[in-house]
Amino acid sequence: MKILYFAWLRTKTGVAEEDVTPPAEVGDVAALIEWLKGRGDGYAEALSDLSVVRVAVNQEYAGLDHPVGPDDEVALFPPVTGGKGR
Amino acid sequence: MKILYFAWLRTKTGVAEEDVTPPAEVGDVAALIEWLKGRGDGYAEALSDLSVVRVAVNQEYAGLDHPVGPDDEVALFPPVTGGKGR
Amino acid sequence: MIRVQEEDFDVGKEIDGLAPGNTSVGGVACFIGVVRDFVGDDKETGTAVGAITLEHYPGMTEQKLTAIEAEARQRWPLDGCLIIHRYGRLELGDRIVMVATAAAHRSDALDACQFLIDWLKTEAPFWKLEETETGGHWVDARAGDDHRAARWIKK
Amino acid sequence: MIRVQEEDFDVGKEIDGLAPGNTSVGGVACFIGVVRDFVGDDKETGTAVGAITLEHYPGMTEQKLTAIEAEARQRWPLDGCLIIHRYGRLELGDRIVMVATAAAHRSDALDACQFLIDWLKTEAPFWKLEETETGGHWVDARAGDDHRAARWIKK
Repeated sequence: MKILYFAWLRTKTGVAEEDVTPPAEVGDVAALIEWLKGRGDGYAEALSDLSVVRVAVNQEYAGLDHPVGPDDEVALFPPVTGGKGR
Repeated sequence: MKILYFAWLRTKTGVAEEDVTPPAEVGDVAALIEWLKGRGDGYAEALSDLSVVRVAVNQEYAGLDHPVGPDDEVALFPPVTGGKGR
Repeated sequence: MIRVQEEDFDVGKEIDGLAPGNTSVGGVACFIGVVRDFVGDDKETGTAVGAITLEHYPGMTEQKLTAIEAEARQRWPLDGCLIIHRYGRLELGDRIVMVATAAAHRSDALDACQFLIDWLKTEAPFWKLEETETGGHWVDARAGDDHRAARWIKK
Repeated sequence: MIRVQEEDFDVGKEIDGLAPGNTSVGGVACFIGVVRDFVGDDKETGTAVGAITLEHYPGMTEQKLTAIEAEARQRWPLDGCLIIHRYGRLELGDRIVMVATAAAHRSDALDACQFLIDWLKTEAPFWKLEETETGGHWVDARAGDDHRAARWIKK
């Protein structure tokens, strides 16, 4: 499974992109995030407040209950701020 | 008094601009228009339907009861259609 | 800034000149009106049009455009505001009018731009003669533009 | 048409290329977002900003922009539609984004342009890092843009 991190999630995890193989019982986004938090302090910190984390599965916005599998591309990022700062 | 005609009011009267000296009792736009209608068939036709005639006195939109005097510039024209035709 | 002119203008250059060197600008909105080949709701049911001729009231036009710009600047905090309106004979595809606004926040620039073009169409003393197959016709005013402009009347 | 690129673009040329030779176009609306020197409601109370860096999600960005354009074309009869979004490091006054629409009627061009820029800001996967006196800061999302975009949700 390919995981992408953007913006401050990337700076906190220290990783832009990685291939991971979570155990079979990790079947949805929520479980995946829980599992990723165990990968290190930076991950735990980046994913501690899910109200400011957005998810895309295969480049489509997805909720915490969205299923994930070995061939998926899962991206984790903050709410988009393309033109923000007003 | 200077009178200006625009668009089809100009083509109907055959005049773009003229200096006129109406009698002293012509004190407002309504009276002026009545008086102008007596100047010829083209004028009478151009000014027959006041619902499609707009007036500016000294380059400000004005109503039929707006006073007019010898030093005024009075323009008669259709409703504006700068970008119309949709 | 307002300009009433017979000549065409350069859109990119005009936008660049809106608020040169002012780095508080966060957004620029712009509308350009162009001579279209038909009158009516759509091309199928409408009347074919060739060139147009725009007549205006020199003096009053400049005054009205200046007043419309002042009103926009009073309603929205603008860093730049430009109205250019052409007159005379214009061919299909020719630019007729350009409105551009610059502001710190995009909503101010966009709203002011809409306001300016809506008011321009109902307040500025321009009259359009359309060349169709049956000759030149002065365009009648329509209620639609008044309704659009009426959105901006303060309650 | 959508483009995601690091390089700047030429506004006048892009507008001219929206619907070349299509004389059914009566109006072109355009919005350009620019790097501004402050964050907040106004310059006095806001925080000074230098350059910004825009990060995006290659692949998903193009897909989202394409979907937003398709949605606009479905809602309004457009003769031309363009979204250009830059990424990378941008200095004060640099252009960030351009949205342009061409339509027979001005209201369609203006409404579609507003819709596109409002949705772009909430849907397109871009994140902004601002350089201030205290270093680089990732910008937080704010409720305002979501509210603006929510105007377009069909009831």
